[in-house]
Amino acid sequence: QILTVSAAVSLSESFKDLAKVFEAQNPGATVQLNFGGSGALLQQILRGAPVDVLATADEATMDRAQQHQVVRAADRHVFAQNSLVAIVPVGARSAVSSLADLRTMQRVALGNPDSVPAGRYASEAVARAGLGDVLLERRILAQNVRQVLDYVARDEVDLGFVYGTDAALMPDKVKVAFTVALPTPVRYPIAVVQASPEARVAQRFVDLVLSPRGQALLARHGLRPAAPR
Amino acid sequence: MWVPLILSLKVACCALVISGVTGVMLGFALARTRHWLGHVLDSLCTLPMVLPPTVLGYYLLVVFGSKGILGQWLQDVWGLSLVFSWQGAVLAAAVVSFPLVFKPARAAFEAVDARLEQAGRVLGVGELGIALRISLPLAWRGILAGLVLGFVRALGEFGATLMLAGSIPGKTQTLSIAIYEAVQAGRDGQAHVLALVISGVCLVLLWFSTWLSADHRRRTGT
Amino acid sequence: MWVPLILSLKVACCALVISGVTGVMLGFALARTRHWLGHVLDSLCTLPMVLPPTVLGYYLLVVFGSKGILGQWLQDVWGLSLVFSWQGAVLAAAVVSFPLVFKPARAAFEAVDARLEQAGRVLGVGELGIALRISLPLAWRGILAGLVLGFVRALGEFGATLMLAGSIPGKTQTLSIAIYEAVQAGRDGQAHVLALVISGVCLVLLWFSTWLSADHRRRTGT
Amino acid sequence: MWCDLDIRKRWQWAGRVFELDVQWQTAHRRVLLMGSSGIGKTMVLRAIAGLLAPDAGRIAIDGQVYFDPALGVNLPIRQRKAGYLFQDLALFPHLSVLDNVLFGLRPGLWWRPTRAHRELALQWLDRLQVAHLARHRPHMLSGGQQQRVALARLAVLQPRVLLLDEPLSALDTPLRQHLRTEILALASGLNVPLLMISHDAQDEAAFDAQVVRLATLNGKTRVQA
Amino acid sequence: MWCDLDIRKRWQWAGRVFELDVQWQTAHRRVLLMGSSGIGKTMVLRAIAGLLAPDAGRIAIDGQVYFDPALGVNLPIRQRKAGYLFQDLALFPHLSVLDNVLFGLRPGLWWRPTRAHRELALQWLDRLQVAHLARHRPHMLSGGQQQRVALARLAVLQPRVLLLDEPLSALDTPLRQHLRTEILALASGLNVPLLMISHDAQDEAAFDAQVVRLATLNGKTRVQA
Ligand SMILES: Nc1ncnc2c1ncn2[C@@H]1O[C@H](COP(=O)(O)OP(=O)(O)OP(=O)(O)O)[C@@H](O)[C@H]1O
Ligand SMILES: Nc1ncnc2c1ncn2[C@@H]1O[C@H](COP(=O)(O)OP(=O)(O)OP(=O)(O)O)[C@@H](O)[C@H]1O
Ligand code: MOO
Ligand SMILES: [Mg+2]
Ligand SMILES: [Mg+2]
Repeated sequence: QILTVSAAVSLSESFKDLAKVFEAQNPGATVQLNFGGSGALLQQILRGAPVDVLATADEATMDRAQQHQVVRAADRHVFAQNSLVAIVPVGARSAVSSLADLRTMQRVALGNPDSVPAGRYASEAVARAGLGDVLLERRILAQNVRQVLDYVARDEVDLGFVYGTDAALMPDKVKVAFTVALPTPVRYPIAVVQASPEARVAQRFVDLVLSPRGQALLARHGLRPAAPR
Repeated sequence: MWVPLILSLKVACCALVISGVTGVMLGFALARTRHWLGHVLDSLCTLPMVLPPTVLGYYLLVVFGSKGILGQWLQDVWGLSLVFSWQGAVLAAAVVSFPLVFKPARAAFEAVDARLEQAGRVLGVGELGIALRISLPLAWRGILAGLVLGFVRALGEFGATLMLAGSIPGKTQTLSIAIYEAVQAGRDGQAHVLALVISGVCLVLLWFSTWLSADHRRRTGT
Repeated sequence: MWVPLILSLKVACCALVISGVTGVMLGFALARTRHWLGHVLDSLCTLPMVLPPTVLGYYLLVVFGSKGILGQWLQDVWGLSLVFSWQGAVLAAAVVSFPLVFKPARAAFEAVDARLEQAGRVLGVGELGIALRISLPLAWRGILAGLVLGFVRALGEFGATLMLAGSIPGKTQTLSIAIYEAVQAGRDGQAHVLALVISGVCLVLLWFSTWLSADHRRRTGT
Repeated sequence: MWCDLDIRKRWQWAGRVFELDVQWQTAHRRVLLMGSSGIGKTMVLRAIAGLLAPDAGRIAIDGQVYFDPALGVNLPIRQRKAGYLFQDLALFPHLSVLDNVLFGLRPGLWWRPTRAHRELALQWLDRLQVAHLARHRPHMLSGGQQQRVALARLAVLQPRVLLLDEPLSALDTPLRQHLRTEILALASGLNVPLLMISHDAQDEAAFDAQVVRLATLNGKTRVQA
Repeated sequence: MWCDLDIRKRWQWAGRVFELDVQWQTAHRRVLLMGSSGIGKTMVLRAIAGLLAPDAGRIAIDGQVYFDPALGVNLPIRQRKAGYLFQDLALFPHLSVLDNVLFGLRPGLWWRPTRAHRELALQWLDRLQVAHLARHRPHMLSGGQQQRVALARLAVLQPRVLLLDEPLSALDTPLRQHLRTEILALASGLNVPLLMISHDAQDEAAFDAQVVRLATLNGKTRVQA
């Protein structure tokens, strides 16, 4: 059987490993991975793409999938967590240790809250700290986390908000100033697509991701394991 | 690295065949009409270029997805599913490269000396013969320029492709998409290597095309 | 809606001026050389097209960012910062549209009857005069096709722009970026409206250009 | 009565009116069309060949109606089989001299010229003394050489009528003599009528031709009585 | 001795060799260049005008050296101020007849023609009987009309020498007579030498010209003794 798994781009490395393990465990099954922006993945499914498993980088997209009856609430599982961190260029002089230090910054990069989950978390956190206005005049909106990372790494902005996993990609160019406290942790949901003709096999893949073996694999790529079910 | 490269070349070649044949034919047809419908069609054909490729990809998905009008028809009649298939990538690349072939081809056909076409008719040759044996070789230079642009564009296309065909390694993940993903995933070294590979391949093809054009020039003395 | 539209038009027009002037000039120069360096330059100029715009944007950032070689120079000498400014959007759009202007222009210049240029020289007119008063008007059709493609591409460009200029509403958020963001955010209704707006504007401009070309044809009878 | 012409056509441009109103019928197989420059001689030939649609009138050649609005007839150019020599020659710049001559012999698309076609073409090029240029492109030829190639391009096609627009103008006197005999041989060999534009009074005697002279009458170009 | 020519040039293509080896000097101000078609007459004019670089030799007109490798001289085309009439005319298709004639009067880029320039151009168009076509484009003109426009385009420029490649070939006899006098008037008015290619024996007497005849000797094109 061929199993099609749509996963967010940020998961590409870890899911490639997971697919190999799955194929080894299930002889005869082939995993076909499809990567893209979480929003694009949902659009594809809505327009009839034959997808069996959907893994997104945020819960909002999965919520929308649920609204459109692409997935059932019961099939949703959080399989990984991430942290939100503020990063600065390695050579930055001024010490930054909390959101309050945003006032001393000139340019702050974050993902567009409308479409990038990391950006949404960041702007919510800033708003909760009562610094919404401060951010408004300094912010540079990026289309994805990677763009934020590049801006910081190239010293074009003074500070950026990214996931912990992203910050780990460029340890020689950016350093983590502080971790942003979030009321709910950043969670990565996965679900079997309702219309999947291979629901049983698909479920086995989800099970693998949630299994200790799968979680260990994810951890190797910097994702923290999900809180136990 | 070889798999995406070969896939890219396959997709770009197929797309070029489609947009090349249709673009040159439409360019020829519209160069010969002064009907206002010609203007409208011309503008409509160029329109896909103005949309961000991702958005174009979204509309392609709407139309050619298995829930879309044309998508359903293709599925029913030809058993062809464009979503998540390399044929989808070809469609996306063809739509994107079409105006690049069509516009210069039309301009080149319009610049052909009408007297020579008339001379061909006087010699008893039919319209198809005139088109293929006079207009086409005389418009060759402009058409080649368009084909080169179209091919390079098709090779580099990823926004619309990603939306319609997805990014399935070994199946629809073209080199451009692989570069994009490598950048996204922070694998910069890999991204640079892939960018160098595609640039290199492209340079060879471009160099070949300019050589072709120069050689043609040398032979006709024009 | 009006702010991004006007910004888009401003950026596209500036980009077109840059890529139009340089593209036509280089097309003219390379049409006249047979040196192998001409081939190389030609290929290099077309190369940006093959890279995914986002990746191109990344490389532009490397070169023109405040830490980049050219970026630093621009900053020091002209006090110009391209990152996060509309000038950066212009640069991105110009780089992307350049090959679309250059290639057809070169082909059109090569197709100009060399005898007529010789006739101009015999009449005592200098090289610049020949270029502007003979070659340019005779190559007009192909050049116009390239300019149209370049303009539409500049209007639709968003990948490289987004990277270099960012997406600052009212400052660097062009219409294409706005459409892209609307689609990303799932605001489909808004995306459709914006796509319609840009398509409409584009159609008007395209229609104007085909009319210009047809009118020119009518007047010269070619 | 091979030639039954009634061509009416009116142009108006930039305040200038040009009007063609030419009627003539003749049974003489060789006709010389004369008249001052710009009077409309080329126009008449173009109308017969089908490159110009008259506003009204009638064109019949050798009994075949080419153009007659009353009958609703307007034969497409390529069905007229007119051996029309363009005043400005219109050789195909992208083809060699030989391929120019072979062009009309290959009405099909992919049909390759046979050895017989090649020989016919080379034979005509030889008769017109340009066989040594067969592999050259038109731009490498002198004016008179181009003129002869254009003539060869028609000669091989067995046209129904020869319409020659100043075919001898760029030739020196001995060559002109030679070509006259070749043209005569072609016309009588194919047994087709010949209508030729010329400014050379010697052509009249050489071709034993009837002369039709165009002139301006009441602002219109007409056949001089 | 206005004309001191020594032109050597060799082409080889597709197994055919063409070699030009022309030397002549003359003080006669009007020279008629004759010879059979394809002999190299146009080539000689092109070499003088600078459109063709000889392999070796020397070209001097009216004391001005145009080409002399020994002196390292090869005057650029536009500095030769040669009034060269192309055999195939080479009118600018995108310009009206009037603008064609004004073309060389505007050596600058943006400099607009003055009223005097316009009048000069129209006057020459009138003398050549094509003034009524001033606003037409070349493609709307008959062959003879185009020829006269091309002549007017040179006439207004006050060239140093007139190099006319069959300027009368497409004209009827009365008009040819008229143009002969106009060309003579132009040459003597500017007091410049005239070198003209012609196939018409009558030109010799009409222009009171010296005839230089080209012929093939030992496979090379040379001046006939
Ligand atoms: N497209 C056009 N629009 C307006 N007038 C035209 C057009 N084409 C030709 N004419 C005019 O028609 C007239 C007849 O032209 P034609 O070529 O038949 O002359 P001709 O008798 O062949 O002269 P020549 O001996 O000089 O070749 C000319 O005066 C020309 O100006
Ligand atoms: N580019 C070229 N390559 C090879 N041969 C050429 C080239 N251009 C011209 N020739 C040859 O040079 C010879 C001289 O040509 P030219 O035009 O001077 O003849 P001409 O004396 O003016 O004849 P005509 O009276 O027919 O105009 C011709 O035989 C021609 O084939
Ligand atoms: O695909 Mo993402 O990780 O939502 O930018
Ligand atoms: Mg004529
Ligand atoms: Mg000649």
